[in-house]
Amino acid sequence: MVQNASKISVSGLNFYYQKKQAIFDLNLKIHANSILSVFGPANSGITTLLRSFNRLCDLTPGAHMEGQILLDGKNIYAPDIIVTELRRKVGMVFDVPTPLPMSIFDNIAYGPRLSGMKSKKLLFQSVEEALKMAALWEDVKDRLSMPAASLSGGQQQRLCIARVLALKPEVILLDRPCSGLDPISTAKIEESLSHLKEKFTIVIAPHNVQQAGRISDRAAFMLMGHLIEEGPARAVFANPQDQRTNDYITGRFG
Amino acid sequence: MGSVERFSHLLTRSAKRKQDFRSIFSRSEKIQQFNIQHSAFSTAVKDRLRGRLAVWLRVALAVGMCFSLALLGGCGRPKTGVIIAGSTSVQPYAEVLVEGYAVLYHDDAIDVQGGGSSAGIAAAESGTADIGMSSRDLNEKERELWFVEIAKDGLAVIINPNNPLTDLTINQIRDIYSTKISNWSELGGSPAKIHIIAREEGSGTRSAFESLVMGEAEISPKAIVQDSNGAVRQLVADDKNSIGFISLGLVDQTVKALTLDGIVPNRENVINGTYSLFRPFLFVAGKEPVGAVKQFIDFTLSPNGQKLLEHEGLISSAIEGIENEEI
Amino acid sequence: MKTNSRAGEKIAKLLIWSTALFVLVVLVAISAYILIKGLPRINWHFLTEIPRNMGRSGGVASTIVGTLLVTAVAIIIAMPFGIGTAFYLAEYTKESMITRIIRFSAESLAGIPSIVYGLFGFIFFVIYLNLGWSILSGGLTLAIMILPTIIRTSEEAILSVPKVYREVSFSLGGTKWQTIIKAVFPSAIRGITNGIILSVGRSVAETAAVIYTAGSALRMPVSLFSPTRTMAVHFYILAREGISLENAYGTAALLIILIFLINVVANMLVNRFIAKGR
Amino acid sequence: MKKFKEKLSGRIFFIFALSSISVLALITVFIIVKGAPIIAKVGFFNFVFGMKWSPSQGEFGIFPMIIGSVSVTLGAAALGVPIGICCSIFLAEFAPAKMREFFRPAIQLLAGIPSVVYGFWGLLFIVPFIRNFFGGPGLSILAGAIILAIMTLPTIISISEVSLLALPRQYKEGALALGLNHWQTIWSVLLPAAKSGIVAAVILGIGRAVGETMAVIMVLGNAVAVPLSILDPVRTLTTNIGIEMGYASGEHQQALFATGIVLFVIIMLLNSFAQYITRKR
Repeated sequence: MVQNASKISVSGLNFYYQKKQAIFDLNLKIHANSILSVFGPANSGITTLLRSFNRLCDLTPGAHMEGQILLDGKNIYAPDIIVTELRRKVGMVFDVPTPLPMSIFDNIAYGPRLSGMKSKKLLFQSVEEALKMAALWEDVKDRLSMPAASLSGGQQQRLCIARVLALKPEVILLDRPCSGLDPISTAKIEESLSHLKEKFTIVIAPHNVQQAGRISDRAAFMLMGHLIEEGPARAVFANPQDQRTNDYITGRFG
Repeated sequence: MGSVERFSHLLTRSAKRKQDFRSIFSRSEKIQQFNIQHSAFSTAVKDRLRGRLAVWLRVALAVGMCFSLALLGGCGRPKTGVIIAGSTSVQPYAEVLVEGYAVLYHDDAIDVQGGGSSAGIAAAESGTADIGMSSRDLNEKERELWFVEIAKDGLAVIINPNNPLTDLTINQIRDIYSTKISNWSELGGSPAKIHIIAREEGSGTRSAFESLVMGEAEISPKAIVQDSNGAVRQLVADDKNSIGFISLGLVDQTVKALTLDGIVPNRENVINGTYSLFRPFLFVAGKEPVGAVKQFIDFTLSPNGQKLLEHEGLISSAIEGIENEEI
Repeated sequence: MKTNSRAGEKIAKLLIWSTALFVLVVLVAISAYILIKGLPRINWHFLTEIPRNMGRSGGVASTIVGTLLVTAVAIIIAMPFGIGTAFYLAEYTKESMITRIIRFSAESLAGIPSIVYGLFGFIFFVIYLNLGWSILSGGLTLAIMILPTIIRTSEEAILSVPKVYREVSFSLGGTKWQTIIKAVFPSAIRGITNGIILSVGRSVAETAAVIYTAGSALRMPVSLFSPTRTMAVHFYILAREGISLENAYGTAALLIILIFLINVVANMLVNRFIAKGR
Repeated sequence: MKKFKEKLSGRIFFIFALSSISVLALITVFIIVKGAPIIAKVGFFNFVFGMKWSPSQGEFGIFPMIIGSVSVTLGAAALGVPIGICCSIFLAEFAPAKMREFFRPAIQLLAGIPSVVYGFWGLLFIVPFIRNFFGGPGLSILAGAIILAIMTLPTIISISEVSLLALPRQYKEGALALGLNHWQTIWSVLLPAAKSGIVAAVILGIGRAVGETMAVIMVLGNAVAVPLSILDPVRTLTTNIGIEMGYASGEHQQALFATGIVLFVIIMLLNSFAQYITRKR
C-alpha cells in the first residue's frame, strides 16, 4: 500500500508551551531514506516539530504535548523509552554552527565517548568515517587536534553534521542549517545531504523556498502551527493545492 | 555531657527532615523501572567512577563523613594541656611566663590565646580555658570566680617627643579628654588643636584611666579610639598634636611620658604609692586551680615568675603581698 | 562626528592605560614596601623556629603550619559543598522563588563582616561543640565564611557557559550528569577556580574570624584539635601591640610570597587541567 | 545502570545544596537570636537613630556608626568602582597577552594581601600624608575610603573581567562591523551587554568594603561622634564590632550582634538594588 515504509509517523499532535499552543492537530508520515523539507514563515512551529522528534523540547520547562509520534512504529514518548538512546538514533544539527570548546577530534568523538566507546582505534575509525561522509575529511585530516573554533563557518557546520553522523543515527534533523553560510558552503552541504539520503532519513527546515525545491523529495508547508499541505516536492512546488501555499511559494507574503 | 545528647538529637531531627523532603521529592518523579543486575552494577560503577570528576565525588563523600565524625568526635576532644585566654594586653606577658615555665618545668603544653578580657573571663567560666587573663577590675558577677592579681601595670600619659610640654596635672588631663581644653596653646604649647586618643570602651586600660583620672567626667565621643597599646603609641609618635595613655611597660623613646603633678611615672613611684595611675593584671579561673594549672600560677607568683614580669616593665604585686583575701 | 570619535578613542585608551598602570604602581608600592622591610628578616631560622619571647625573636614556623592547615580544612570542606550547591542551583532547579532567595542570601552572607563569622565560630564551634580553640574550629568557621563566595562565583561561571553547549550535548545522547561533567564543567572551570583562588586568598589573609576560633597559640600544632596562630594573626598582634615591627614585616613578606605561590600553582593546575580537558 | 547514576548525581548535588543552605540559615538565625533582644529592649528607633553609644552606661545608639559606614563605603566606591571597571576593560580588551598573563596573578595577589597589612600600610603612609597635606588627625573617612578602594579593586576587576570575556565574540565583531571604533564598541555594546556581571562585581566589591573590619580599625580613628567633614575620624558599624567584641559581654555583646543585624540589612538592600538593576535591563 505505501511505496516505502514510513520512518516517522505523527498522528494528532498538539504541542503547548505552558498555555500557548504551538502545533495544532498535525498528522504526517515521513518516508525512510528520503529528504523531507518542512518550510513556512518563521515561528510557525517548524522548529518545535523538529525538536519534538528528538525530544529536545523536554528541556524547555512547561512544554507538553498530546498525540503520538512513532519511530519505526514505536511511540517515542512511551515511559520506557530511554531518551539518550532516542537522541542517538535521531541526530540534530542546529541553525548556528555550535562546535563545543574542544579540538575537532574531541568534538566528533564526543557522542561515541558518551555512549561508552572507549578504545582509541574504534573512536578514530568512527571520526574518520563521519568526516568523510560530511565531506570534511580532506580539509582537516592532518589537524584533528586543532580547536574546532579555528574552522570557517561552513566547515564548522559540516563538523556538526559529522558529529551527528559519528553516532550512526537513523534520522537527521537539520534546523535551517545554512542560514549563516556563504553560497559555496551551502552548495557543499546540500550536495552531501543528497548523498546521505541513501543511508539516512533526513528532515530539513530550509532557510528559503529555493533550497527546498532543489534538494527535497517531499515537502510540507506549515503556517501558524498548522500543516497546510504535504506531498512530493515537484507537485507541491509546481501546482500547490492550497492558495496559501501558492502565495508563500511565489513570495507574495511570509 | 549535655551537649552530646542535645547535639545528637539535633542531628537525628535534621536527618529526619531531610528524609521526608526526599521522599516527597522522589514520589513526585515518574515511577521508572529499576533494572540493575547487582554484579554488573558494582563493576560498572567502579569503571564509571574512575573518571576525573568522579574522583572529586569520592573526596566530597569522604569529607562529608569526616565533617560529621569531627562534630561528634569533638565532644570528647583530647585535652591538649593548660589553656590561657583573654586580654591582648596581658597576652605577651603570659607568653613570656609560659616560656620561663617550660624551661623550669620541662612542660610546654601551655597555650596562650588572645581575644580580649571578657572573652577570656567567659572562657574561664565555661571551662573552655583553664585560666582567663584580664587587664581590668572584675565586676560583681565576675568576682564570684576564683582570681588572683599577678602584677600591676602602670598607666603613662604620653605625648609626641616634639611637644615642649613635660608636666600636666590630673585635672588638666581630665579637661583635655572631656574637650574643655581643646588647644595646646591653653597649656602653654604651640597653637594647635589637641588630638585626644583613647582606648576602646571595654578595654581594661580605658576603665582604669576613667576611674583614676576622669572620675565623674566622660571621655569625649570625639576622641580617636585605638584598640591596642601598640597602635596608640604609634599614633602619638607620628602626630605631634596628639595625647594618649598606654601601659608604662610599653613606653619607649618614640614617645614622651608626662609627669603627673610633678611625679615621674616609674616602678618606684607606683610601689611607694605616689604615682596613682596603675591597674591590676589578673588571672581568673572557673574553679580553684589544681594540678598543672595551680603549678603554673604558683610559678607566676614565685620570685622567678615575678622577675620575668618585672623585666618586661610590669610591677610585681607579690612583693607587697597585696593578694586577694579569698585564697 | 568622525574626528571627535577618533579623539574620543585616544583619550579613552590613554585613560584606561593610565588607570591600569596606576593600579599596578599602587600594588607594587604596597608589596615592595613590605618585601623590602620584610625579606632581610627571612632566613632558615625564621622559617624553622617557633616564635619566642613574645614574638620578638625566633621564627614563625608554627604560624606557617597553622595557616596552611586552617586554610586546607576550610577549602576541603567549602569546595564540594560550594560547587555542589552551585551546580544544583544552576542545573537542577528551574529558575524559581527558592533559587532566587538562595542566591540572594548567599550574596548577602558574602558581605557579612568576618568578625561576626569569628564570633559565630567562637560560640558555636569553640564553646557549644566543645571543639575548643583549634585548627578545626578555625577551618570550619572559614569554610562557612567562604562558602557563599564559592557558591556565587561558581554559579556565575556555570550560568555564563552558553546554553547551546548543553543542547548540543543532550542532542548527542548525553545524560544530564555527562552534560554537566563533559560540556559544562570544562568551560566553567576557569570561573570556578577564580572563585576558589579568591577564597583561598581571603582565608589565608583572614584575622578577625580566626583569632577567636583557631586561637593565637605559638606552639607547633600536633593535631586538628590543637590551637594555632595563623601568620596574619601573628602579624596583627606583633604590629598592633608594637612588640616587634621587624618580625611583623618578615611575617607579612612571607605571607605575600605564600599567596603568590598559591596563585601561581593554582593557575598552572588550571591550565594543565584545561589543556588535558580540551 | 545509567539511570541509577543519574539519580545518584542528582541526589548528591541536592544533599550539598541542602546542607550548605541549612548552614547559611543557621548563621543568619544565630545572629538574629543573639542581637534581637537588645533591639526590643532599647527600641528599634532609638537603637538605629540614637546618637549616644556608651555601653557601660547602657546607652546603645548607633546612628553615628551608620553615618560612618555609609560615608566610608561611598568614598571607597567612588574611588574603587571606576578604577576597577577601567582595569577590567584594560585586561579584557587592551592588554597585550604577555601583560595580561602578568597582570591577572598580580591582581589575585592584591586580593591575597591580608587586610591588616593594608591597615598598617595605610597607617604608616596614607594617614601622615592626609595629616600633613589636608590637616586634621589624618585618621579619617578619606584614609578609610582609600584603603577600602584598594582592597575592593581585585574583586571588582577579576569578576567584571570574567563577565566581559564571557561575552560571545559576535557582539564585538558585530559592533566593529558597523564601523564603531574600539572605544565606542566597548562603551555602547560590550559594557551594556556585560552589565549584570559588572553590577554583580561592584556589589560583591562594595559588600566586601562594607564588611571590612581590621584594615579600617587602624585608619579611621574610630571616634563615636558624627563626622562633619571627610577629614574627621569616624567609626563604622564593623569597626564598632571589631573593637569592642573582645571586651564586650552580656547586653554590650548583644548590642554588637544587633549592629551585625543592621549590617546584614544594609547588605540585603544593596543586593536587592543590584538585582533590580540587572533585571530592569
